[in-house]
Amino acid sequence: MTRILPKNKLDDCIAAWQKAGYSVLAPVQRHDMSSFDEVQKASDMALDLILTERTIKDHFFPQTEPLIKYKISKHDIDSETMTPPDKKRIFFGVRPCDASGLAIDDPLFGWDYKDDYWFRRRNNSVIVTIACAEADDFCMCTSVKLSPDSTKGADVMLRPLASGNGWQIEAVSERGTALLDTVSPLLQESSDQAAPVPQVAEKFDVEKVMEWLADPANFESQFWKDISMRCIGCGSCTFLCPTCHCFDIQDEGDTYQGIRRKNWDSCSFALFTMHTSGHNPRNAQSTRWRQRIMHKFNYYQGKFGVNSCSGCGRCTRQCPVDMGITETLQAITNLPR
Amino acid sequence: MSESFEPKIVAFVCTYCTYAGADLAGTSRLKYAPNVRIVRLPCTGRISPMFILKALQKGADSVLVSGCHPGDCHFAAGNYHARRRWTVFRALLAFTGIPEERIRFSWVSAAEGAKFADLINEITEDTKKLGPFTQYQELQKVIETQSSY
Amino acid sequence: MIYTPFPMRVVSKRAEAPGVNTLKLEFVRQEDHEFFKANYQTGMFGLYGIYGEGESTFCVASPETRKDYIECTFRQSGRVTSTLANADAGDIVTFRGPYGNRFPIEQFEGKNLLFIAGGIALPPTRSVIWSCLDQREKYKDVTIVYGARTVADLVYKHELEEWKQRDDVNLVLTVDPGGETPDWTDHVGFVPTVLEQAAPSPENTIAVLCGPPIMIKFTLIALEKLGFTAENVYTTLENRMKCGVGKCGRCNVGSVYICKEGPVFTAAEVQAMPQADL
Amino acid sequence: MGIQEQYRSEAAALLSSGEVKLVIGFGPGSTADRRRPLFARTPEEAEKLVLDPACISNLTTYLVAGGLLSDGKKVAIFLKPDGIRSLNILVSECQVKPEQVVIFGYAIENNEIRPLSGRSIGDFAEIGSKIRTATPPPAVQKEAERLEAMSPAERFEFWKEQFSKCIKCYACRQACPMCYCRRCIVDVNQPQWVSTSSHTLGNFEWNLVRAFHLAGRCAACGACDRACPVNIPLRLINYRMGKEVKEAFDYHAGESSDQKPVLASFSQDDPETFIL
Amino acid sequence: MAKIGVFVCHCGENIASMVDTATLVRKISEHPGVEVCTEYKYFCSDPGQETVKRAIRENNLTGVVVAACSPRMHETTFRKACAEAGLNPYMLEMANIREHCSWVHSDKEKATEKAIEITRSLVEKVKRNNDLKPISVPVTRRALVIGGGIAGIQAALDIAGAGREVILVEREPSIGGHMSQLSETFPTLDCSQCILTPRMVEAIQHPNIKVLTYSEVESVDGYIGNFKVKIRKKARYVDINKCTGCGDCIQKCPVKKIPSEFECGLGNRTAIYTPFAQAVPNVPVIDTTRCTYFKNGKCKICQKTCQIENCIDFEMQDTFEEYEIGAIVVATGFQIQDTSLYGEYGYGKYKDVITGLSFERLASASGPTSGKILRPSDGKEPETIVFIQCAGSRDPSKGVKYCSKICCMYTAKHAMLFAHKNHHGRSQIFYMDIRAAGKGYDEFTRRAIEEDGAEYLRGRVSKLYEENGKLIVRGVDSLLGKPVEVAADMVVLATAIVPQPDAKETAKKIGIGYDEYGFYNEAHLKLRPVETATAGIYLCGACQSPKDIPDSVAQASAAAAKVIGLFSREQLEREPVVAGVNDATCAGCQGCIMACPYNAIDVRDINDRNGNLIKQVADVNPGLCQGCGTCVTFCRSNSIDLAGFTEKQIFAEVMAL
Repeated sequence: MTRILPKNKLDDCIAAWQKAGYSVLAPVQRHDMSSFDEVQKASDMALDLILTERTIKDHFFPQTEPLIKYKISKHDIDSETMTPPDKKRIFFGVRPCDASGLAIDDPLFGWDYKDDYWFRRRNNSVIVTIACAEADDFCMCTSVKLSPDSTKGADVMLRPLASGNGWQIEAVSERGTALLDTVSPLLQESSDQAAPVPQVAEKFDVEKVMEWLADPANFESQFWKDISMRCIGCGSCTFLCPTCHCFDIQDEGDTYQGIRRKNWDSCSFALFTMHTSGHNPRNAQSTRWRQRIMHKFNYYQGKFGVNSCSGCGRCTRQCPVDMGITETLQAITNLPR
Repeated sequence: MSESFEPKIVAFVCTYCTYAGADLAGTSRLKYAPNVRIVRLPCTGRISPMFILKALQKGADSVLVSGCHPGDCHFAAGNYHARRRWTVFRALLAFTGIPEERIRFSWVSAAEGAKFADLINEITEDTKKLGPFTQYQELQKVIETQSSY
Repeated sequence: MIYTPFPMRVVSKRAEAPGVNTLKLEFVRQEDHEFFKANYQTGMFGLYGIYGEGESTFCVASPETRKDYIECTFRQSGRVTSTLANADAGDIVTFRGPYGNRFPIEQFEGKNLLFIAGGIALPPTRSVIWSCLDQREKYKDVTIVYGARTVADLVYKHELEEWKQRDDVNLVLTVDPGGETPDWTDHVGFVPTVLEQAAPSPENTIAVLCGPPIMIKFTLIALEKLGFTAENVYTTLENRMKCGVGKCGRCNVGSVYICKEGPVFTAAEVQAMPQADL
Repeated sequence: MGIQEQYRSEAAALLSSGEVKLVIGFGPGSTADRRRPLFARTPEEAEKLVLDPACISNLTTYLVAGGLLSDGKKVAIFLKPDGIRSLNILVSECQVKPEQVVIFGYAIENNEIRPLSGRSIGDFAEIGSKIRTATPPPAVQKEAERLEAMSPAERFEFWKEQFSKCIKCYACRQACPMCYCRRCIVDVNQPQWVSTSSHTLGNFEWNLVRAFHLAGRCAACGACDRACPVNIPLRLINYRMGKEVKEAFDYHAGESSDQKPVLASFSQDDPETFIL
Repeated sequence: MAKIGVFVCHCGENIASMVDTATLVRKISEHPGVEVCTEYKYFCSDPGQETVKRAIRENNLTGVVVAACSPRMHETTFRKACAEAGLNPYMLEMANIREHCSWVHSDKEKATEKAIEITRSLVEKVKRNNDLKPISVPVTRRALVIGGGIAGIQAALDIAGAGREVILVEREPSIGGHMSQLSETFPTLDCSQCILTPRMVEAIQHPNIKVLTYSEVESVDGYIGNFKVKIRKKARYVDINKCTGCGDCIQKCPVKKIPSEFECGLGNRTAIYTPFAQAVPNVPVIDTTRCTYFKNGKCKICQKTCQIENCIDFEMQDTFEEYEIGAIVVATGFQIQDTSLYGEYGYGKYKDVITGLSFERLASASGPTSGKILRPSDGKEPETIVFIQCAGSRDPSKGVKYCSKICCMYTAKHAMLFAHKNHHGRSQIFYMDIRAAGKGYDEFTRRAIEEDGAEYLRGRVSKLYEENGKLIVRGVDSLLGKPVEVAADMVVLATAIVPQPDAKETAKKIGIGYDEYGFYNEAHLKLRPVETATAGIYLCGACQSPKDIPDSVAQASAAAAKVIGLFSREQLEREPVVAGVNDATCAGCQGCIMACPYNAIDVRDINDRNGNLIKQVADVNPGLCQGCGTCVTFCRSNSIDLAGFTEKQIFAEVMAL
């Protein structure tokens, strides 16, 4: 017997959580795009999506975030540090890869200097992961040693029932336990079996890849140029990546006032590393793509003991020129040793 | 909209015709609404669509772009180039829902002080009827809060 | 909060060379000053800013022995530096830092010191130089080799004069061929060449080397010829940075975040980085 | 021999004779229905070229990227009519020298590939002349008409929702053959005309500026629309701009390779009904 | 940061009465970067300017904003003051709080608010102004005069007389213009030819004047001091250097019945012809539309007649000559209005309804009737002539709202000439007003009435028809309030003066402005009447507005004086408001090159050290650039900017509003 959340109790569940002061965010399909957004009822949710086009990263590390509001006057500058709203949030229906992404980024944002913006949001949020019932050609969680039912990054884990009537529900963190307490009357004990976890084929051998990347001799390999030749240098793979975290800080305003903002930036962009002198350490698209792969599968690992990829496959799924991590790592795997 | 709404109108004008026309309105002591702020450019050819967007961002309720009549451009053809740009830009704004009535274009020569005064009065009146351009101004306000869900 | 800077008041501005200025900044708030005093060590950098324009990264050019103020020297190039260059005494700017690691000068104690700098890279070196000169007794011979493209491009001219006068400092000044003026009495030649001519002994010597990449490259060769080991040569790296605290990803080179694990590295550490990305 | 095989062997021949340094075509993609750009430098690589109705990208983007043509050597490229149109514009804007480009032309009709005869841009004058009478894709036209029938406030709301999704990844720009600027206006920070932040206002500015910059220069290939990871219907706005220059100035972008840019030219009789 | 001085001028009461200057000063003083802000009654006065200068020196100001009148008024004044105080003169902006504010508003609070915003926005602009240096351009001391009528001739002679070279271009085969068609001239009644011909001869013989007849300006490029002018010399088919002007060819030409343009169709000419006997140069041209050889490929009688070998050359082509020119005088003259517009006056229907210009030819001793006034229809001497003034002029329905200025005078002259030639003759003149302002003019018209019996009838003619060989002219005498009917033998219409039919095209070619009719625009009607808005191009004669000979000549000398003044310098200083290209970011699309109205932008190669081409970029020639900024707006990557109106400046100005 396991605890289940029946589908028909989901509305009550949302209501209970809202009553407890939470906003509930879930996958929604709005204006021709799927993302996480606030919902009021179960029917607002698009839980059947394999994966939302946008990641939940958006809600922890938003594409643009006000940091400081300033007012310029003649002899003084008034500045006011802005903070994210102190709002409790539940992310319902997060896929394991997205949830893992948050866990992957935690050490980076907490490394020595704590990024308050990230952690305030992290602390306010409860992640309710739903294990995948389906996968598509681009999913590659298993290749990065995760799985369609990984609990990494989750507070509460849901597994869809084979009957389709609900989910097995399980708290996997203290925060999760506390959350379930708020809705315990709505949960039932049941012997319903969970639906089988989809088979996601391993597309590359991450160990082999890491080994190849770690060899300094390969840094200047022709491989990088060949593999990235068709890269057009947009930032869509980085911006839709659940773990990419690069950003820029910009002031925006008029003569009298403005806001200093933290905006997404991308290592794909030529300007990312361009010095004002005009010197650019990474002046070719191949060097930028190399940086992205190296950062994810070598540097990050070395620093934080984890690869900066959760296998969601978005990079390939939406790439305008059908590139992506999978292709590159597959190619590395298949390189003659 | 309230009676006391005083629209903000930003005018981008060429120095040889419309600016001089506005000077003539001044020397002729013609009275017109005080809602307009004039930005002087050498020629309508210098007036970039970006100016209009920034004026809107700064809270303009209407924007006026004005220069020499066709054939009269001090720079021979700046206004012809400008006219093409405006045609295209105007269509673009209209298609994205920025009302055409808020972006006005005119030819005012150095001799048309009265036309300038009338034009400003007319735009002021029309804009009062349209009310503040809240749609666009909201976008500016939202900047502070967006992303903070 | 993490990205909130300290307000700083400009005390004075000094023109160093064409397009290069030094600002002397003092703290507006006591608590910021306390924080700085508790944390600043030579080699660290900060983000200097002006609201409305943004922030720009450069080193703290003043030594850790003088913490009442911050001096920074920068070349005017982008949006922020152009505005900072226009700052005058009394203006408010911002500072975020001090960030990064430091020159381990206590490990330099009892050793000879060789400072080598080129052009606008004297400021980070100068911070170490003064940190050491202010406790002169702890170190043995001090040699400073400094070169610039032209005489006009030499920065801190008044301090160069001061070092020249001191008998406990051996100052070797040079300008690139063609950059000399008629009354120039010091060396003419590129830094690596002049360094080789000066031939400082590697024995018990720490070298601190700062300069543009091309100069570093050839100076390292010269140092190697002179018998210095890469472990005894320190340098600073200056990459584009935005956050200064190891988050924004910009200064990541190889496994290193320059802003957190740098900017001070030994030549050996630098050589271990992927050279193509520097 | 099918068209794919014919082009393959011709491409291989061009490469082995050294006439071209590179062939830009299509190869198999990551899934059965995807095709990806393929760069063949050797006759062997040319054998991997694929040409079928899934080859819809406009590859001219690569001609203006990374100084590909700066060595003066020739490149062969697979182009549909919209690509040829783009190439016309790039030639007229001095970005590509026509003699450096060998074209493998094809059209997709009724889900079949039809070869277009000719190998140099001059051979495709007919493609250009057809632009005048070509009808836009019905879906685009219909959606544009739906929008135009709305009130301005409704239209504004529509675009506000669409633009609010924009994340400023610049996939639209990077995918577009016409966005060849060395420094995009959005990367100009003195002054910062277009804010780099992807809040809705900044997104409005960016998308309006890009649409304006493409007015009279868009070959309607749809690359931006397809590239957009958040599904903003960019094609609509570009279509509307194309319609405007067509109706107001009888200008048809990419009609020939010696057109003057619509916004760098004028006629004294240009319409001005809206000017007071 | 910046140290800006703001000087708020009261302009007496002009500003201070409507703008609360104290509030303005207070608010602006609080603006970041404003070091000094003071007010004063008249900053343009000497003590006012001294205040500005002192403030600049004492505070090391980096920029100045004078909140006062229009920059068109006193920008130069204050720029000079800045320069005198050691500040770059381009670090000044004028905040126009008079013409654009105090004079046009009546709500003091709102006017003050507006003045504050105007001033603030210019403070932000001036913070981003750059030190600019005026551009020096060399002056080519050679003038081009377009049009060889009396105005053009006068201007050419004056400039040549000052020792400068002149190219005088005339599109007709001879110089002389309309004046050569006139019989006598008012108010002195001296013979037009007699006073004109010597000047024509002087012009063609002048060592400094190169007369190009039967030639037209093809294109004008460049700018003041440095124009490049291309001139098309139309094929004359007669070698101007060989022809002796013997006239044998004209005599022998078999095509003799071509209505002469010079004689207003009242006389004939041949296919090879000179327009009139005193033509300068006295070299014929062949009218290829009428010449038998050009029509049928046979004839060449003229060539056979000509005693000089190869003088007549049927293969002759148009040729082009290019000149470097420093200044241009436009004297392209006028035409008379197309009389077919006057159905009610029967022109074209009745042979004896003629224009004033035709009457000149009839009255001219060298004219078709050798100076006898005869009816075109039957060659009889008319007894009664009706003159109709304002035929077209001052008639908006005919598209001419203006007064043609010369008609009153020449009609009086015509009446007098008629009276002198036909002592029984009767002149009846329908007029609206008699406009006779000018030295000796009113006396002249009085003489026509009092001594020569001209009968003036005030009123308009409503109908004109033929009856029993007489032209019946019906009108209303508005002074008597009665209908009038006159049986006339001849009717002379004082047709309106209009611009040349191709005046607008010519203006566009030259690069000057024109009014709604096509008369050329002067830079300022009162203060700069002979200058155009385009530097280095001047106007004289009737191309600017209808004028009589004295006015045309006076204006010609004035234009010449301007040219001579310009040519007194070797270098010219120009406003440094010019565009510049950022090589690093220019994508080389060349759109700016196509957009530039002055062809001031070119392509420049950027090569690497080994001379290999890296890319091509746009390159602005600051000498040619006039600073309109059209290129800046075109440039998608913001790689061109305009000094004085940079993107940064405008951005700051807008963001401060």
